[in-house]
Amino acid sequence: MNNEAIFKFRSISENEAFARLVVASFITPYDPTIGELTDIKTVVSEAVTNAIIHGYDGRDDQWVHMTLTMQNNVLSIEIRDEGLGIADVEEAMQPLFTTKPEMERSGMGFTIMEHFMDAVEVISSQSKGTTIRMSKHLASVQAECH
Amino acid sequence: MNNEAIFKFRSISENEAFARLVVASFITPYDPTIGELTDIKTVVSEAVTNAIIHGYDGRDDQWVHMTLTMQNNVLSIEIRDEGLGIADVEEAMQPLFTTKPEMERSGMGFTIMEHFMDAVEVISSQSKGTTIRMSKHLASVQAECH
Amino acid sequence: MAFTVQAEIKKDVLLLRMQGELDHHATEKIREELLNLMDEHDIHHLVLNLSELEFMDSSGLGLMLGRYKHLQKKNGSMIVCAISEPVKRLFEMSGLFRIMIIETSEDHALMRLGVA
Amino acid sequence: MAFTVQAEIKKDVLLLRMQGELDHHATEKIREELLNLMDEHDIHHLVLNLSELEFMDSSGLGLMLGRYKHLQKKNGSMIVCAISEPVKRLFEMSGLFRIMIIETSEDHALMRLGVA
Ligand SMILES: Nc1ncnc2c1ncn2[C@@H]1O[C@H](COP(=O)(O)OP(=O)(O)O)[C@@H](O)[C@H]1O
Ligand SMILES: Nc1ncnc2c1ncn2[C@@H]1O[C@H](COP(=O)(O)OP(=O)(O)O)[C@@H](O)[C@H]1O
Repeated sequence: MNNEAIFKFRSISENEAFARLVVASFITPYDPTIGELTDIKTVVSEAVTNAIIHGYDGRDDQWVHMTLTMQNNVLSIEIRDEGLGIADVEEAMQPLFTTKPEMERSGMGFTIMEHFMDAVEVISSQSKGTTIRMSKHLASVQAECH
Repeated sequence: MNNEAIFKFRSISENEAFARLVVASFITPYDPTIGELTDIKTVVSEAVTNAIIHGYDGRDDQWVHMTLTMQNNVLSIEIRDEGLGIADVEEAMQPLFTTKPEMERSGMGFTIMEHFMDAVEVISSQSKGTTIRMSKHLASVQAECH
Repeated sequence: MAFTVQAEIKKDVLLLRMQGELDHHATEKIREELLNLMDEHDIHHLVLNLSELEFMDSSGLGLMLGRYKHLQKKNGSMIVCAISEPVKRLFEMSGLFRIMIIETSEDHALMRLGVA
Repeated sequence: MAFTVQAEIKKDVLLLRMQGELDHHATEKIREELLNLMDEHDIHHLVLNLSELEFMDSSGLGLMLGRYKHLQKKNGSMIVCAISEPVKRLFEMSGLFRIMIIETSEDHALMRLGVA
């Protein structure tokens, strides 16, 4: 079974947990392993957090966009903000690199996304916003047949 | 804390459960009672099911739209399809009325929505689609403070 | 979360133990199987054990009403046991309470039909 | 699902039992409280019991790294116990494994610091 869901939600930090629950709900019918579920919740948490704190610099009245697609057991996730953008994407993706050390950011967000997903693509344009596209093949069985 | 989330998802019957999980996730931070949670999951299930089987007559490649808003402890839910529409809304809202008895529909969907929510509004236009707007005041405490 | 049902046949009684979430998606999946089972074994009475049913909406009511009408033709009965508060409210709203027999447990239901 | 932390002070050791989901939202809520607690009681060592931590992302790593740097100035140490597989992987990825002491249980951790 293929599926597709498109969302936007406000850039409040409470929606980090909401986005994790939504992606978990989306993949539930595909019987993911616990490991897959944790990986996917983690990368969504990273990307949504980045949109809120970096993209929107903590402004809580903006929209974070998320698109979930499941096609032939490949889960694709797109998380997008219309915020500040990234000056140097290559540099931003280095492990431990962060522009917000004063917020005790670890600089591990992108590294985690790259470790946990099969593919990660970052498209960013300064003062226009950032789009993160990630995909992962789920090894699990096909959609439930009760 | 106020919040807002806007979605669309495909008109497949698996998304009835997905929509229930999404609304449950959305209200989790507001500490709903188990009764409130069940009521809200039920009405979402009714309206999304109606969009799929009546609005789109079972076509599974269409979009069901859902908007969730939480403002001052009032949860508003809008569920919308761009399907066939309802010929006579007043008649449709009668208990036990159904146009699909062959599908063993009970005709109780609207009655349940009206029972479980504080307000239900139905806007429908034939061959344009149907919008259901519902709201409910949650008696529960304000958003979590860990 | 998905819906599963466990069936047991005792003479002309079909016992169904329902688990999970009974919505439109679930009713579509089990209706035919259920109809076949009832036909093949010439079922006259239905016992629904809902103790592990976590969710039900009006599609579940429709499935039950449908089976009830089916049994009525054979002068059979439908007994439902271990229902939760939310399911009880749906039964009340739809009038199902007036036509189905409610029992507290599966044993009581089976006893009533003489197949315990 | 929300995050909660239970704190206990034994001499210059702060024991934190973390529960739920440690993300950016949660770190923002507890950071200041944690800093105050560590200052007020002149804490030199931190023991984190993660046995009931259900989720953590890089914001949790940031919080731990921050506290670690803080303790280092006082020649203190940070002991983490009862970590799950997913948390272990995050520690490995970020290099936190090399700077923190890992113990299997809270008791072992407290014993090592002489406050069991
Ligand atoms: N959505 C975004 N908008 C703007 N900048 C971003 C965004 N996501 C990441 N960045 C930049 O990339 C850097 C590295 O991100 P990441 O690896 O997640 O680490 P961290 O969030 O801990 O800083 C951030 O510090 C920030 O400068
Ligand atoms: N989204 C919709 N699009 C078109 N028709 C609808 C929609 N929702 C409800 N209806 C009409 O209203 C009737 C009553 O709906 P409801 O009370 O939910 O009962 P049921 O779904 O069991 O038929 C339906 O049979 C259908 O004719």
